[in-house]
Amino acid sequence: MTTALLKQPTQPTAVRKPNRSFIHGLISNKKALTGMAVMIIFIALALLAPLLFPGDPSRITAMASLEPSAEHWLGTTAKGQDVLALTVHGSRSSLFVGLSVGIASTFIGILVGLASAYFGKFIDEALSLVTNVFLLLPGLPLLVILAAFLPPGLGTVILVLVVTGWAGSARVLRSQALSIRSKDFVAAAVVSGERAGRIMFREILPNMASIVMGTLLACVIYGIGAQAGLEFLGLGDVSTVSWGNNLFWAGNEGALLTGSWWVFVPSGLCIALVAFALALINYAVDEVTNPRLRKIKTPKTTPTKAETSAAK
Amino acid sequence: MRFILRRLGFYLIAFWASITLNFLLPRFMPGDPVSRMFARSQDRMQPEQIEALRKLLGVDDRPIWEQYIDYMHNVFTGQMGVSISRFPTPVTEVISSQIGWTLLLGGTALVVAAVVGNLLGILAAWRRGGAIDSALPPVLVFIGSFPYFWLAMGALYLFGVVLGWFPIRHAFTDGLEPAFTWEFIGDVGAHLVLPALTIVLVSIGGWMLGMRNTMIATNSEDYITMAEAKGLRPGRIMLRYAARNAMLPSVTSFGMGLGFVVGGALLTEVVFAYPGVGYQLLNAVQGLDYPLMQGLFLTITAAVLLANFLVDILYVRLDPRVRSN
Amino acid sequence: MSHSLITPSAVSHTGTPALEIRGLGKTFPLGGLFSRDSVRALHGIDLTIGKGEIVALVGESGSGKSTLARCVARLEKPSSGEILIDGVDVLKRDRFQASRAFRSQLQMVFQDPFGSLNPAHRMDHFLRRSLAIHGKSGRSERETQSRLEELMTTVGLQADMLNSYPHELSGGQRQRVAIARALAVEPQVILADEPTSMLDVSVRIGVLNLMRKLRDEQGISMLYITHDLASARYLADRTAVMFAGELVEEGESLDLLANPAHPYAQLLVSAVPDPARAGSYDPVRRAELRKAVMASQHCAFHGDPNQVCSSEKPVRHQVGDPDNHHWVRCHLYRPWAAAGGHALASEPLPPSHPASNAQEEASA
Amino acid sequence: MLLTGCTANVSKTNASDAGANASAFLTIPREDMGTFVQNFNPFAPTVNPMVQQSIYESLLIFNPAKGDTVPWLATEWKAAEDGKSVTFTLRDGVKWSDGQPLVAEDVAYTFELQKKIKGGFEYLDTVTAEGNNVTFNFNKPWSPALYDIGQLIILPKHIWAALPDPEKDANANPVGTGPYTEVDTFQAQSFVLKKNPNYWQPEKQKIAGIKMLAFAGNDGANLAAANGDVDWAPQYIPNIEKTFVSKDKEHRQYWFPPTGAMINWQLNTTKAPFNDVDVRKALSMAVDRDQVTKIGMSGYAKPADCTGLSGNYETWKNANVKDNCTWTNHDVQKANELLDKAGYPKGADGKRTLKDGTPFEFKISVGATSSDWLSVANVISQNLAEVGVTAKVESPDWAAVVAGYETGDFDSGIVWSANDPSPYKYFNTTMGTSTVKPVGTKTFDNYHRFGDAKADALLADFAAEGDESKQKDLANKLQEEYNDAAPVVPLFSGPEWGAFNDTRFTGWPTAENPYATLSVRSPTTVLVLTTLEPRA
Amino acid sequence: MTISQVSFGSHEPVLDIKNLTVKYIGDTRSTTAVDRVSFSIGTGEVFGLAGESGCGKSTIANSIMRLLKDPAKIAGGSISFGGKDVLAMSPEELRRFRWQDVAMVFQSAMNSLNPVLTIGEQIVDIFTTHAGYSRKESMRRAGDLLELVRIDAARLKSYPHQLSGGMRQRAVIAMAVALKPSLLILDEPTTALDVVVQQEIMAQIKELQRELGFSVLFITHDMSLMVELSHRMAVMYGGRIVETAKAQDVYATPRHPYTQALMGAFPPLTGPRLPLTGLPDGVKFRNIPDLTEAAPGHFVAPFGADAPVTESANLEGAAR
Ligand SMILES: Nc1ncnc2c1ncn2[C@@H]1O[C@H](COP(=O)(O)OP(=O)(O)OP(=O)(O)O)[C@@H](O)[C@H]1O
Ligand SMILES: Nc1ncnc2c1ncn2[C@@H]1O[C@H](COP(=O)(O)OP(=O)(O)OP(=O)(O)O)[C@@H](O)[C@H]1O
Ligand SMILES: [Mg+2]
Ligand SMILES: [Mg+2]
Repeated sequence: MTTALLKQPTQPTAVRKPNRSFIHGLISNKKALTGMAVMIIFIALALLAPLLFPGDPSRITAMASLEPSAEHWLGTTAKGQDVLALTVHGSRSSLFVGLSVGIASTFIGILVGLASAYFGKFIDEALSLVTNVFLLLPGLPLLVILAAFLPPGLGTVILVLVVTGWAGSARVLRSQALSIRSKDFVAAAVVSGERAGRIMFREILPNMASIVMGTLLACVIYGIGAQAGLEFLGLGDVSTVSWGNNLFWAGNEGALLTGSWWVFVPSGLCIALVAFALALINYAVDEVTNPRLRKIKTPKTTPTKAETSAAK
Repeated sequence: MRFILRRLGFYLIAFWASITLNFLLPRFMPGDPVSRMFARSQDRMQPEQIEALRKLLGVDDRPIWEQYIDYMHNVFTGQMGVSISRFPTPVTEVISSQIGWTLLLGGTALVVAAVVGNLLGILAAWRRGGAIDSALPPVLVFIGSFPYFWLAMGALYLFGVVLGWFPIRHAFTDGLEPAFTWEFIGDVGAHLVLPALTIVLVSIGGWMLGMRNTMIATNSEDYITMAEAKGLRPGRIMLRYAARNAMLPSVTSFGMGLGFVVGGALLTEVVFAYPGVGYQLLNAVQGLDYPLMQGLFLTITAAVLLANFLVDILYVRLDPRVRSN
Repeated sequence: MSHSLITPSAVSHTGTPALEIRGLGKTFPLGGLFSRDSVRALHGIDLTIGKGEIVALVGESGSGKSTLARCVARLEKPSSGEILIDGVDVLKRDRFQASRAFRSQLQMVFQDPFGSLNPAHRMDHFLRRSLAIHGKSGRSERETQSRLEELMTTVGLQADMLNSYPHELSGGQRQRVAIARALAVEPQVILADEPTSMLDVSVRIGVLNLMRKLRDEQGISMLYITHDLASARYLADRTAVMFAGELVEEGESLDLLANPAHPYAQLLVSAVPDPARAGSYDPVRRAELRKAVMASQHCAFHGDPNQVCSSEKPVRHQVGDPDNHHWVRCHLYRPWAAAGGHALASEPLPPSHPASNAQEEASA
Repeated sequence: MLLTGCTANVSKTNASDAGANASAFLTIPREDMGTFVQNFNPFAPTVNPMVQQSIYESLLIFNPAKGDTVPWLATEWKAAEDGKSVTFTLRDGVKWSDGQPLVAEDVAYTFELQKKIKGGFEYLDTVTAEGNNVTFNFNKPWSPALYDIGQLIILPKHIWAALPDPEKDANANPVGTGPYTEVDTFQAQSFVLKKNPNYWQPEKQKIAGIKMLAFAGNDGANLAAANGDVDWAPQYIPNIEKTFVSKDKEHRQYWFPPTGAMINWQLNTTKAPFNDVDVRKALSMAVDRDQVTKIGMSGYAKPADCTGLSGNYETWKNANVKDNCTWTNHDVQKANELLDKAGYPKGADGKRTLKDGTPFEFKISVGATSSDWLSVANVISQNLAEVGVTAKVESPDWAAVVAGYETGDFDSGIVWSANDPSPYKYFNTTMGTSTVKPVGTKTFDNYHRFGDAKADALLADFAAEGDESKQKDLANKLQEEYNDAAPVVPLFSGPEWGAFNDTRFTGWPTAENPYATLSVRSPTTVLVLTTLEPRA
Repeated sequence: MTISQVSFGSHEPVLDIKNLTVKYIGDTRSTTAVDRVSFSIGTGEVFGLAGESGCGKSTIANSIMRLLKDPAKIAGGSISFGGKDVLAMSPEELRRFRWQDVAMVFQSAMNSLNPVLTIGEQIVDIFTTHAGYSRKESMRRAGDLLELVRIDAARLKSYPHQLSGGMRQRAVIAMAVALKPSLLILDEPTTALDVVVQQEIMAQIKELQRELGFSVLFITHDMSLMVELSHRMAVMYGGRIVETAKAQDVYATPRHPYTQALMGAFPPLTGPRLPLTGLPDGVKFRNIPDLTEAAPGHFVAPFGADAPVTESANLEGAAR
């Protein structure tokens, strides 16, 4: 046998854009798939709600407090509204608020994080101070106060949630941006004469894709949960149909006291399912970007146990 | 020491920012406390009475900056004024009779969730792919996805009403005199179980996964390999080497977590009729009871900031690296 | 490549130097906004690089080599001093931010080829941007493309690699792209901060050879920063030795490494592993040198009529043949090692230690 | 589990355990106070429970359930011929809980203090105490004064006069004439009031004391009621048959006499088209009050009739008007006809337009926290859609809603109305010109800003008339006027919620024995407290 | 095949590795990081292992102490230490074997100290676990150890970050010799250090080795350093050993083109400047055959440009 001395252009083994492999990783991740499937179902329901249940879902259509039946799959409320219609329509506002809050907070987070990390010094000190102050302010009490202060409506809910929610994402994104900022390729871009904006958005941002996504998902979860909390306290816009409001009304009508679990359960479960689905995707993102976190196959019991790895 | 001073400076600024925010917010709200009260009092008052009430409650018409200076002065001298909705009880009295319960509930829940969650995280990461690692996280994340109040209501009805295992309201049996007796403490404990449990359930998943992930990252640090190479006993490596380092981020989250737990406790208190400040805050907001609202927000913020400061000090104790910095 | 002796390029020391650094200083603030503590990373650096000259900067870790490069590249703001390119003080010219004109005159190659290429972009992007920013791209796409391909060939890479991402290339290939990127703007000076230290041993020499080729063929001046004295000797015309933020010795490379004058330079040279003089380590000599570095009692150049030795004011003594432009800083003068100082300071002086005794105790 | 013992210890005791009942406290939840503070000051804007019911007492008690008046601290009273004064004779032997006797000066001082701190009583000139009698002199003939004065709780002068700032005193250990005055085991979550040792009718203090529990909302209070942990449940309980009564049919009852205030749907009559009486009537006819009460009020309220008077005024009602109501009955067809006729045509899309061609659209404002009224507004909005009118329910915070009401910047809204023993105030605030303020100027009672000259004259006569039968005549005429003008759209009589569990205590008021209502916040509450007795 | 050992010290090998193969099992494909590697180290011998980054040096070191973590799997071969089969040890045996018999200074020794424990505590851990000394006694010994590497015993109370890189490195070396192991593995112990410090540390190791007589497995990619220090060395490429001989022989006459490239990467400090060539970019050796003896005690893997290229067999091997 002889050694082959080869002079050849390195043939890239995987001609894949890193981002694409990230997406590929997500698609082949079971958690992500489950999460995305659930989300797709909910988004489809939200979009199709006006077709599935035309008209005003809070219309009184039947006898009050009917148990689930063929006609009303999830029964009716104490007022005689169809719970299924309320739940399906509720997804619209809840998802809308969640997504808006998520996108807006993440966006602010990106701006603050990138500016902090890129410009550093005074700008960073000032921005992180503001961020940390917002982070430390007890969220819900502030929410309660803010919600009471602004006129009701989805806009208010979104605004309030963004005001209290952006800081978390800014902090995460800042620390990530900071670590990328200190990478040589940013310095290299500066040396080659790139302008600040371009460096922030073209050089730093693309390398934060997964963390941006993680933050976005976390913010969406926060948005949905906090909206529900606010509305449950009656601080949302009571005239809209959303999961939080459904629960508010369920509480008001003593759904649990009367044993009408079907009024109480669906909206809560929906919130949990959506949050769970998003959390699953989020963990999948973590796993894809950090392979160490992946589930490990329990090693097969091979005869030479010693072979596997260092014994703990 | 420098680190601590720096943090202290930060907390002072944070405190100033939050009390200013707290001052400004209610003053931009529409309506005033009297008309708000009036709205809820079934139209029994005469216009003159309303005016009298306005005077009585000292609804302030001075320019905002004058009020601000006054307010700052009051905050630093500990005068938070008189509650409007609970007139003429001083705000400090209203708060002091209740904040303890909120702290007890929030604190217990936070400590239990953090301790148990972190322990589970440590075990899960240490036995990758084991039972704890594969079964618990999805379950806890799912439970954690429910809103606080929903879980609280569910638990209240299931364990309190249907099964009757736990008391369903208040912090202790009505009529008991608070005292440092075992009976009273046991009673308080029994009343604490359900509300705290619901908060713990919602938040424990986050702790566990956070710890698990840092622990996994820590496990691949060189000093862990080194510890293994040194032939140390596995338990010692897990606790003294891996967990000891992995818990550092958790310590920071712990301080941050307090803010969230106060929020979670607020919702939970409403459900369990727990006599904390949660419902009081809601009431104050709805009654435009500025002094009370400000007092509560201030107290909560101060508590959170103080807790964070203590956590920072703890952090310095735990991480020698920041000490010399 | 012929197996002839490599001769340093004939550098004219007369014309305007490509890069001249005068009295450059840099202090880093320590702690937060309100803290007045600082580290002095650089102090009074004077360094000149002629056109088409390669100057090596060597020194221990933390001596401020990278800081110097970053200050000159204006990634950090120098605290004092002047940077002249082609005789123009660029710090005065563009006071707040480096101008593109400056960027097109001076480029930098970073130590870590894994970190200096953004993993999100293809090779094509790096070169294209460099061309575009400095108006060097062709009038047509064709022209640009051919310019890109030319660049790739210059640094010894195939043109088809333009379409690959950084992670698909080996370290050496990446570093070549980084060099091509610097070349794209046709700079006058390239600062190379340890360009080979992260590369696999087997390809290091290739990159050094490439740098030499660029100097020879395109007349680019370079500042080659390294802690590897052997490679400095191999590549650079002149070598400057840095210690605790100051230059202590400078001279023609071969001459300096053969006859280091400053105790620190001597220490450095003696520490380089070289199988040819295996077993050269002499603890006693080492201890003396260390002591000399840390606390010299006398200067070897005492009595220099032109430069009177002084422990306060740094003075330069000429060493050997004036053609070698070899000078050394007075030994009495010791740089002000701030904030933790340098590695040497924290190492204990090796005493003539009876190591065996301790061992016996330990095993007892 | 061992813990069970803590949950509901006392109240779940066996019904036959008479001894335990005798020493048990009457347990009452308070659903809108998450916590208590030890503040028994009656001038506080939010007064602690039972302050005005069991600690302090008034001169007389009007019982709306029966329509009669019970002499209390006063044994009798007499209005002067000219209607410009009234004299109360105090009961003998009444003592404050600290043992001091109740004297006429206490009454006089109470009114002085009340006027000073809270204002009101602007018709009151002087109060003179003379032996056992207290005479109230007015600056004009003013018949509504009797109940105004008679139902005000009386404070001990010897205590209050000594305070520098009476309105700012927490009054932590109140001294009153009521049956249960002694504050005990005060906690944020509960407190107990024990027997007044010097009560003037000790034979009626049959229960050991009252225990109030704090709840942060109906839910908790309802749960306590359903669980049998409380004896009296005065809060709103949804689906009460199922959630409360069915758990123990033998002992649990509820009674919702419609004696609360009339709940009106007020239309801003300064705005078109609400300045058109036909529109008001048509809109009123479009409202299905049965549905409103059933869905909005869980069927606990009684739909209004066109007298506008709530069940509180059953004896005042003009039978003629009441029996011939038109515009308060649900009649979509008539409503449509009326609107067509009035000039608000239906377009092709089934939606009506105003006279200026704009769509017939407006808002119904309700405070966000009043979920029951929100439901009411939602039902109304649905009802109106059937007559081609679009009503949008708006639910900002109450303060914002009320701010709009006060300045006249609103379309329509749902509001309480005055609920006095006499209907004077109700009509005065719905139709009296004197209460109308121009838009932009704040008003606190006639939000809808409707004034009627004819009603003004009747109201003036009424105020000056001391004789009840003559007052009734005037009231009849006022009702006719109301029926014609439809100043507001009356929806339903607010019910006085009330439910009880007689496992431990008996003697509750019921529809058969309406000696009081089941409210715990009304003047009649003390009647219940002095009637209940432990189950033997 | 086995290589007849030319040991420097005693002829009794301390460590004997035969045909060791280690794979990293990936999601999609597996990498053979170490491919049929055999060598042995005699008592008191310093054995150098050189090679480019990623050729499997650390993997071998970790295999010896069985420290490989999860995706890694020892797929074949044997490791015997003083006659004991390392791969067959029970966890408890393994625990005792570690550090008492073989100790290791890690590639990134700077990071191999627990940042939140003092140096003293970390040394004491070794004594209390393996030797069963009391804490006080352990602490005393820890102080002695530090002095052995010329660090003031007062530094026992220091945390790692309070020491300079060189001191940390010394502390780790001190820990490594604490139990007087028979074999010390040094995995690039000085890469992150300054040349001056590096040299002093290497000298110190040499001194310790002379005194304590342990064998050393010395891993580096710095050929100059390796030649200076080792008695015998092996050059690795892509998971295989391509050349092994006495260090001076490799220095004087490198035979394999890769070894030559490695030697060429370190220009001399003396003599004229001669142009050197490294390994051109993109050049890869594949299907490296087993070693043959080119000169006495000098084994080289055969190579030749004329040989047919077979792509299939070991394509995955050491692909990076
Ligand atoms: N951003 C900074 N803030 C504070 N101090 C700094 C900063 N950057 C560098 N220093 C300090 O300046 C000194 C010089 O560092 P520099 O990185 O220039 O050294 P170097 O010679 O390049 O070292 P190496 O060979 O390790 O790359 C060091 O003491 C370092 O701690
Ligand atoms: N955890 C891992 N998962 C997959 N592959 C790995 C892992 N660790 C190492 N490898 C692969 O194993 C091969 C050998 O790695 P090893 O760390 O032994 O190299 P090395 O010779 O020590 O390199 P260096 O000089 O950089 O330390 C490399 O090709 C590397 O890619
Ligand atoms: Mg550097
Ligand atoms: Mg290695």
